[in-house]
Amino acid sequence: METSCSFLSCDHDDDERSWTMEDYAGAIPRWCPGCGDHAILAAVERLLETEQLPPERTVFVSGIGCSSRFPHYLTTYGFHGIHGRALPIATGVKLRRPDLHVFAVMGDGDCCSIGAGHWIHAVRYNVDMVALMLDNGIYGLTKNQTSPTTPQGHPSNTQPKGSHLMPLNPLSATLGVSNASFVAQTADWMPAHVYATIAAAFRHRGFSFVRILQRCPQYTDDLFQEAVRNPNLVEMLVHPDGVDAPELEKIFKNRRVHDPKDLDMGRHLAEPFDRIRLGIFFRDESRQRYEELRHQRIHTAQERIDRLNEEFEKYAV
Amino acid sequence: MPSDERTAAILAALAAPRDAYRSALAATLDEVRVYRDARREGAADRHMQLGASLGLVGVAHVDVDRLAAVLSVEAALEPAAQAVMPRALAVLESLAARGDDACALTLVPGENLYEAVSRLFADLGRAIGAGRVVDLARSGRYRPADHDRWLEAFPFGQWSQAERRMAPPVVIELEGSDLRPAGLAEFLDGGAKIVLVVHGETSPAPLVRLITPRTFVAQTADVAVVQRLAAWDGPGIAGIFPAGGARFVHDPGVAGGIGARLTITEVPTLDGRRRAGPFSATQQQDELDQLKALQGAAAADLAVPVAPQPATPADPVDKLAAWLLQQADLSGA
Amino acid sequence: MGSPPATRPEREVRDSVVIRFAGDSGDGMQLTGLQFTQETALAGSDLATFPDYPAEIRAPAGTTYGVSAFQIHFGTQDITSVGDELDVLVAMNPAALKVSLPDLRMGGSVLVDTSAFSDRNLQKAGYAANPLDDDTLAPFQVLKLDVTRHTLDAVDGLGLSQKEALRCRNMWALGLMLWMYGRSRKATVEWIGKKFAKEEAIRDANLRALNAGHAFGETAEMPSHVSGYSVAAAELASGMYRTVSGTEALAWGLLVGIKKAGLTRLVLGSYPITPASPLLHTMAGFKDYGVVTFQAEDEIAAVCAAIGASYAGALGVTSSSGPGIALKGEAIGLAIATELPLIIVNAQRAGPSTGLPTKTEQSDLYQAIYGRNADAELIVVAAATPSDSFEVGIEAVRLATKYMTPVIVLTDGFLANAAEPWLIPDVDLVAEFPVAYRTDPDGFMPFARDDATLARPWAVPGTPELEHRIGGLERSAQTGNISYDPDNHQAMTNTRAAKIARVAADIPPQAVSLGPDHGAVAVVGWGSTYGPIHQAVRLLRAEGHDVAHLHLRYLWPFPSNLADLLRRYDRVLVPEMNTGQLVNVLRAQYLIPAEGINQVTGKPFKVSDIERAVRTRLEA
Amino acid sequence: MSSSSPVVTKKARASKDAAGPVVIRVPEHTVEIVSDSGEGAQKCGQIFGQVSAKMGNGAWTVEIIPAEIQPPARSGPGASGNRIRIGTQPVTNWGDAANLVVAFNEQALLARHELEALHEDAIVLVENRWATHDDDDIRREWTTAMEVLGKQDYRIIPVPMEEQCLTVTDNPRRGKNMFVLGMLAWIYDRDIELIRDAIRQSFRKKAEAVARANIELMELGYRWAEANLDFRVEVPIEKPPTPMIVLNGNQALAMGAVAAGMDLCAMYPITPATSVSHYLGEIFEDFGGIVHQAEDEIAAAGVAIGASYAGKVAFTVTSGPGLALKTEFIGLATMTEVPLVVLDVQRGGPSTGLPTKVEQSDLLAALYGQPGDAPKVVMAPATIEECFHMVVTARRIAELFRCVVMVLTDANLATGVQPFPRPQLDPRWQAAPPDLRPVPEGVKPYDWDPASGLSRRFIPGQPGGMHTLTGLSHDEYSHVGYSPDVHERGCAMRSRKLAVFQTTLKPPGVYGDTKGDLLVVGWGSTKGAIEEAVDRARARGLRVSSLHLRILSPLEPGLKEIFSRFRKVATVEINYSDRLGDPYITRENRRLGQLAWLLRAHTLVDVDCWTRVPGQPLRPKGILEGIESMMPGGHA
Repeated sequence: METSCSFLSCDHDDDERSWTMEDYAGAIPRWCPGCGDHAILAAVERLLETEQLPPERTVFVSGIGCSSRFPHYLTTYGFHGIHGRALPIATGVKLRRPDLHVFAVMGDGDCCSIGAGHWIHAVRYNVDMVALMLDNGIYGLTKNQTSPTTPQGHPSNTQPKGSHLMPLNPLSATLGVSNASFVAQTADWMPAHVYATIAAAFRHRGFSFVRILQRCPQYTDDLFQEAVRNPNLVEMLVHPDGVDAPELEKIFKNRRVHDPKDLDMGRHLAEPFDRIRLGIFFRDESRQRYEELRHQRIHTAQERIDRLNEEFEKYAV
Repeated sequence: MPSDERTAAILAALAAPRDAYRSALAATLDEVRVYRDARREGAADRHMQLGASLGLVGVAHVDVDRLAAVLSVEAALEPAAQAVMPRALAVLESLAARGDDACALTLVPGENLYEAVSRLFADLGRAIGAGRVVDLARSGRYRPADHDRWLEAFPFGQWSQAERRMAPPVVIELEGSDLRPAGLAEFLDGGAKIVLVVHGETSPAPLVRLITPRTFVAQTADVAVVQRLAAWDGPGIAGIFPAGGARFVHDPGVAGGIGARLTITEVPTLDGRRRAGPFSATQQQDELDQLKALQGAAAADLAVPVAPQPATPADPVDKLAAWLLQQADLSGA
Repeated sequence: MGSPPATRPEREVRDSVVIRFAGDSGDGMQLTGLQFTQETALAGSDLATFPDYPAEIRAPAGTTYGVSAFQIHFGTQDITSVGDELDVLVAMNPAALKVSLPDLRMGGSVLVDTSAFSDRNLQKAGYAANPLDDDTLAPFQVLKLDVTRHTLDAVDGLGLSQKEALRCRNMWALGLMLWMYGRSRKATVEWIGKKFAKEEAIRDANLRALNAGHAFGETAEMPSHVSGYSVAAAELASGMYRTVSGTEALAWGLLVGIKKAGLTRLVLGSYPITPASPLLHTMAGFKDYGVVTFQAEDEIAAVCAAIGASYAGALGVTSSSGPGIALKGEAIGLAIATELPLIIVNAQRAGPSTGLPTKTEQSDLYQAIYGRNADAELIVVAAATPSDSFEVGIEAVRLATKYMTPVIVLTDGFLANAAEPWLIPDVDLVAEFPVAYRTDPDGFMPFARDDATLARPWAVPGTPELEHRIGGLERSAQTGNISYDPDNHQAMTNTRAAKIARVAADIPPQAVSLGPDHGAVAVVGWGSTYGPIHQAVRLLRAEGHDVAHLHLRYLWPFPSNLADLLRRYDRVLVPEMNTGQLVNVLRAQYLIPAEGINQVTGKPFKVSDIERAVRTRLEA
Repeated sequence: MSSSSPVVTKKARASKDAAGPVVIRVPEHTVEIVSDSGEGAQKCGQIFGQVSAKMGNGAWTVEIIPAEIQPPARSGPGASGNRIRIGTQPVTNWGDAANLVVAFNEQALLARHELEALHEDAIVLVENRWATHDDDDIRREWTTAMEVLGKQDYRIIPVPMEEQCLTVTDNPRRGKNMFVLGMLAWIYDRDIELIRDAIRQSFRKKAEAVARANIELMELGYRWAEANLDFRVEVPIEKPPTPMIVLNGNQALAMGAVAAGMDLCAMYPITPATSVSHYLGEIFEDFGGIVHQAEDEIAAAGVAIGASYAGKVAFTVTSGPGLALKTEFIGLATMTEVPLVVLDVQRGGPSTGLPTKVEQSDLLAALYGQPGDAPKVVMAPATIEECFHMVVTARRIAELFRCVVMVLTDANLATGVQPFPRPQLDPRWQAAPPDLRPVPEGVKPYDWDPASGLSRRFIPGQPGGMHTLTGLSHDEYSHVGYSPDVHERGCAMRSRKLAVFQTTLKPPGVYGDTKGDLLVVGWGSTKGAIEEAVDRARARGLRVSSLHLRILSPLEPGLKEIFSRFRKVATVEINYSDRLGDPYITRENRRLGQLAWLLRAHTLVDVDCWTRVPGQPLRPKGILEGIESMMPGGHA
C-alpha cells in the first residue's frame, strides 16, 4: 500500500508538480571518460522523468566502489553506505517506509563478493526495490584487483598471471535463490535497452535484480569490446512480457523468444558464460514480498500506552 | 452498524487498506501532539515537555534547562494558529477513537447513494482537513475564515492525489433500487475502495459503466473478491449482489491487456422488458451490451499473436519441440 | 650525472629541494614523480616522497578535485619529511596550479604549460581571470612554457593520434626537470623501453619527449634567469641502495621474518581496500618465496583464511585499512582466544567510516588496542618510516611466532606509498628466531605453556598423536577443552594478559631519537609523523630550546622504561594525526599530564605545524 | 480448578504450623535450585522468584546456565538452575551464598559447593535415588561426594524426589522440578494460587492436561514437605507502597523500546541478547513494531540504520562478538549522523568466550572499537528498572544529537529478575512520527550549529531535502570533500556534540559520605553488590563511599572534584586488570580495569581498580575483601 507517513506534509499539489531529467541531475559525475556508468545514469534519469517520481520520495542506496558514487549524481535522497552493505540499508528503508521508491546500486565486488550474503538474502526477502548491479568485472576504485566476475585468465594487480578461477555467474546465482522474482540483464552500450530493462524492473513489484554489463575503460577495456563491435554476439531475449527496445531490432538481429514466466528456461539461458544474453530471464509477481508481510499498522502513543499497560498486568506484583 | 453478516467479512478483508488510513491518522495525531508540545507558550512549560521526553533516566542525569538552551527553538505560533491546534487535535482524536465501523454505512431506503458516500468521505476526510489546517497553521498561512470548515467536513473533491492514495475503504449496505452507481466514478481515484452490499433486485450489470483501465470493478456474490480488491494498489469498487445479474471481475492488478484483466463468468439475458428500480429496460440492455462489447474486446486482445513466433506452449513435449525449433535458427533459411 | 652545459651559468648549489609535479589525474604525474625519484635515488640523494592522488580513478579532467600530485624532497643529508614548502612546482594545468600554489615558497619556481590555460580549463579550475596574465604569480619565478606544443613537435611524424601524443607531456616535463637537477635519464629510458616494449610508436614518442625536454634545458632555449641546480649526493652509509616504499619494505620485512623464523609459508589473506591494496599487489609477486596471496571474498574471509593458515603452520597475515579492520574484529578475537600467530597490517586512512580513503591519519590506535569485544589483548607496533617498515615487519613475525599471538602493525596511507632510499641490509646479520613446532606427543597439552613466554605449543595438523581442538569458547587452561569454570576463566584471562605483558621485557627499551634523555620537553610521536617531528625538534634545538624527540614503535605493550623516561621531562607533547589517542593512553597508563598536538586534515604534518605548536607550548 | 484441593488450603497449613516445625524468621534468605540441564530447575526457580516478588518480597534471581543445550548428565559444568535471593526489603544483587539448596543430583551440588556458592550452614535438600542406583559408579560418586560435603556444616536432607514423583507420573525427570517447587512453596509459605497461575501461564501453549499434571506434582511436593520437614522459613513481607512489576533485564529492554515508541528492532541471534527479541517478537507487532531477524550481525546493523534514516530511531541488539561485527556500520552511523541505538548485552570474552556468563569487558570496545575518531554516547543501566527507562533516554538522546547511543547491559541484568515500581507511562517518551515538512530554502543537510555541532536531520519524503548521505568525509551539503579543512571541521562538529551533551549532564551523586578514605566507582550491574559491600564496610568503621556511573561517554561531569575529596579512588568492575605483584606487572605496564583506564585518562587521578572475571556476578563479600585490600594505609 503506497502511503506516506501521515496526513501532514502530504503533497497537496502532487498533480501540479512535474520534473524534467535536469531536475533529477545532481553533482557532475566524476567517472572516467568512457565509463559505462555514464550511460546507466542517463537511463536512470530518463526513468525518473518518465515515471515522474517525486525526488523527495525516491531513495538511492549504494555501497562502495566506482558505481556506488551513483547517488551523488542525482538529486533524490541518497545513501552512500559501506562496502557490500547497500542491500541491508535499502531493506531497512523499505521496511519502515514502503511509500518510498528504493533503488540499490552496487558493483560486482560490492554485490557478489563482500556483500554476497546480503545479496542472497535480499533476493529471498523480495522487498520491492530495484537492485542495479553494475558489473565491470574488476575492482576499479581500489585500482585493478580481480573481482568475482573477472573472466578467467584476465590479469590484475592481485592475480598478475590472470584470474585463477571461473567467474561467478550472477544471473544463475540469483535465479537459484528461493523466492527470486525478477532477474534481467542489460548492457551499458545499449542505452535504449538499459532504459527498457530498468523500467521493467521498476514496474515489477518485488526485488528486481538487474545485472548491467558495464565497460571500464581503465582496467577491463577489452572485456566487452567484441560484443560492442559485433552485435551478432549478443542475443536479445524478447517477449511481450519482456523488455522491448524496438529501435534496437535492426541492429541486434539475434533474437530469441523467452517467456519470463519460464524459470527453467531462464536458468538454462543464464548458464553459459560465452553468450551475452540480454533481457528478462525471469519474472514472477506472485512471490511473497517481505515488507508487505511485515507491514504493521501505526498506533497512536496513547494506544501503545494502553497496550503496554495491559502487558504490565501480566508482570504485576 | 452493519446489519449484514457479509459486511463483517468484508471489513475484515479490507483490513490492509483501512490500516493504511488509520496508520496515517495515528501518525498525524502523534505528530501534531509532539509539534504542539515542542512549541508550548513559555520556556518553563517547554522545558518540562523536553524533560519528560528524556524519560526517567534522562531526567535524573540531564539538566533540562541547560539542554534546552543548546537546542534551537522553533518560533512560537501566532495566536490564531495556536488556537486552532487543539481543535484539529480534537478532530483527529475523535476519528481515531471511532472503531473500524466508522467506514461502514447502511443506506436508509430511498436515500441518495452518491450523497451518502460523499458525506462519508467528507467525514473521514476531516483527518486530512485537520492535517492541512495544521500544516497551514505551522507555516503561517492559516486563515480561520477559509480553513475552519475543513474541520467540519472535507469533501473528496478537495483531496489531493497523495491524499486520495490514503483514502479509507468504505462499505455501504443498500437496497438494489437505490444503486445508482454513475456518480461514484468521482470517488474512484487514488486508493479509494468502495464495497456495496446490495439487497434486493437491481439492474443486471450496474457497475459495468465504471470500468476504466486502472479501476478495479467487480460484480459478484462471493465476498472473497474483496480480498483481490484490497490487494489492488489503486481505486476500485465491488458490488456483492444477491442471485441473478452479471458476474465479472475487472482486475487491473493482472498484467496485460483487457483480455487478461477482465474475467466474465456470467452475462444474463433480460427476461422481457421491465424496469428494475430506476433503471429502464433500455438502460439495462445497454449495460449488458456494454459488457458484451468488453467481452468481445477481451477476446480480441487475447487472440492477438503475442510474439513473432508462437508463445512457448505449456506442454513439456511441445516446449521441447519449440525449443529445438528455436535452436535450429531457421531465420536464415 | 649530467654535466653542466658550457653555455649556461654555473649550476646553483642547493642542500635540498622540494619539487611537486601536479597535473590532472590522467596526466601521468605519479609515473613522472616515481621516475624522478628513481633517478634522484640513483644519483645518491637522500629523499622522501608523498604521492597525493584523488579517490576517484579519474575525476573529471581539469577540475581541482581531479588533481594528482607527486612531491619529492631530496637533498644531501637526512631527509626525513616530504618538506613543508615547495621550491619548484610543475603545474600541467590551471587546476593543478590552483591547488598547489599555496604551498610554493615565496621566490620559488613554477613551471606552467601555457597551452593548458585555455578559458575552459580556467573556468573548470575556478579561475575568474588567467593567473598567467595578472599578478598572481608575481612572488614567484615563473617558467611559462608551451609544453604541449614542444611535445607535439617532438613526437611529430610517429603517426600518433593527438590524444596519444598529448600523453607524452609528462615525459617532456620530466626531461626538463632531470636536466634542471642534473639527473641522468638512463633509468627512465630503460623503463620506457620496457613498459612500451610492444608499442613502438608510443615508446619512441615518450623517449623523444623526454629527450626534447632535457635538450630544451640543455640548449639556450631557457629564459636567462633560470639556471640548473646542483644537489650533491647525500653522505649516506656505503652500501647498495634502492628506493623503497613503506609497503615494499614491509613486504620484504615479513618475508625475511618468515625466513628467520624458519617457516616455509606465509599466507596473506586480503581484500581490496585503499590504501592497503598495494601490499597485496606486492606480495602477489612473491610466489616463488613461499608467499601465498589469497584475495578473499570479503574482509572477514581474508582474516579467517590467515588464521586457518596459521593453524596449519604457516604465518597468517592479513592486511586492510580501518573499515576492513572493523570487520575483522570478531575474527581477531578468535586468533587471540586460540592463541595463534597472526599479523594484521592496518594501513590507516582518515575516518570514521569510509572517511578519506586516500588521505592519511593515525586514528586507528584505539581500535588496535581496544577494538574487540571483551579483554582481548594483542601486540601493537607501528612503523615510522618506509625503511623502518622492514624492521617492523621482521619484529612482528618474531613476536607473533614467539608469543603465539596476533600482532597489529600500524602503517598509514602516507607511509604505505611514500618512498625513501634504503640501504639494502645484509639479511645475514638479522638474528634468527626459529620456530619449533610441537612434535613430541609425550605430555602434549594444547594449552600448556612455555615457562618463559607463556606461549602455548604450535602443534600443526598432520603431526601424529597431537590431534587437538581449538576454538573461541573459553578453554581449560591445560587441555584446551571447553570450560565454563569461573576460576579457569579468570586464570586464562590472567595468563593471556600476562603473556602480552611479558613482551615488554623482550623488546628494546625506549630510546631517545634526538636530544637528551631528560629536560624540559619531550615530543613523543609514533608512526609516520617521524620525519616532521624530527625536523621540528632539530630546528628548535638549533635555536637552543631544550627539546627531545621520542618515537614509539611499540604501542602495546609499551617498553618497560617508557614511564621513567617520560617522567624525566617537565612536559610531554604528543603530536598525532588524530584527536588524541596515544596521549590518552599515556595519561591513563602513567598519569603524566601529556598534552596532544592534533591535526586531522588528511595530510601529513608539516615541520612548521609541529614546530609552531611546540614553540607555542614552550612560550606559554 | 483445584482450589478445592483438601491439603493445601490455608486452614490445613495453619494447623500444621501450630503442630511443630521450627520457623526460621529472617529478613532475607537465598535459595538455589540446581539440576542437570533439561530437568527444569530454571523453570522452578523462575516461578518461585516471580511468585515471591508478586507476593511483595524483595527478590533478585540469577540463572545458573551451562553453555551447551545438552551437557552430559550429572556433571558439574552441566549444572543448571537458579539462585533466588528474597528479602523483606528490596534486594539488589544475588548475595554471597545460598542458605538453602535443592539439588537434583549430588554432582551439581558438589560443583556449587566447590564454587563456594553455599553458605557455611546451608540447608541442603538433595535427591537421594543416586545412593541406591543400579550403576556402581554412580553409587560410588554419591558416596565420595557425601563424604566431602559431610565434612562441612551443611544440614543435608535426602529427599526421595523421583520415588515420590513416580506415584503420579511415569516420567519423573520432567516432573521433579514441580515437586521441588511445591516443597519450596511449603517451606516459604508461598501463595499456592499464584503458583498455580504461574504454572498455567508457563504451559499455556501446551494441552491443558500438561498444566494440570504439573500442578498435581507441585501439590505432591507441598504435601511431602509438610509431612516430612521440620522447619519452615519466614521472610516477612512488607507490601511496597507503590505498584510493582517483575521483569528480567531483557524483557525490560524490550518493553523500554516499546515505551520509547521505537518500531524496528533488527537483530541476529546471539546469547545472551537474543531473548530481547524473543520477547519483543511476541508483542511488538501489537504495537506496530517489527523484529527483523537479519541474515547476519552486519545486516542487522544495516537494516536498523536504513530504517532509522527513513523514520524513527531504530535499534539493534547484540552481544560482544556481534558488536565486533557491527563496528564498521556503527562508524557509518557516526559519520552520517544517522541516530541509532545499539543494545549490547555483554558476556565473557574474548572471542566466543563464555556466551552465557557475565562480564563488563566491552566498555572500551564500545567507546574505541571503531576506526577513526568516532565519538558516540555510551550508557549503562545499573538495575533492571533502569534497563527499561534507559532505552527511552537512549532513543531520545540519539535523536536530539543525531548520534549513536550504545547501551551496555550484561548477562546478569539480562536474566536477573527483580521487582521494581511499575512505570507510569508517558506519551512524551515515545518517538514522534517522522516530520516530513518541506525543508526551508537554504537549509543544508548538515547545517551544523558551530557552537554545538547540532543540525537538523532530513528524512526521505521531505521535499527540498534531497541529498546523499555518505561515510566519506563531507561538508555541510553532504558533498564529498577531500580538502583538509572539510575533514577537520566534520571531526570537530561530531566531537563537539558530545562535549555539548556533557555540559548538560548533572554530576553524579555519591553513595555514603561525600568525603572519606576510599571512593569505589562502578558502572552497570554491579551497583547493588557494591553498595551492599560499602554498607558492610562502613559498618566495620571504614570510611568508604561509592559512586555509580550511568553515562560513560561523555563522562558525567565533576568527577575530578568528587575524587579530590577522597584519599583514594578505585573502580570495581567485572573485567580484567593486572594485579600488582604478579610476575612482570609493574605500576607502569599494569593493564587497568576499563573504567579505571578511562577515569585516569580524563582526570589524571591515580584511580586504582579491583576487578574479577569469574564469569559470574560479583558477590558483596568479594567486593568487601577488595575494599579492605585497597584501603589506603595509615589511620582509619
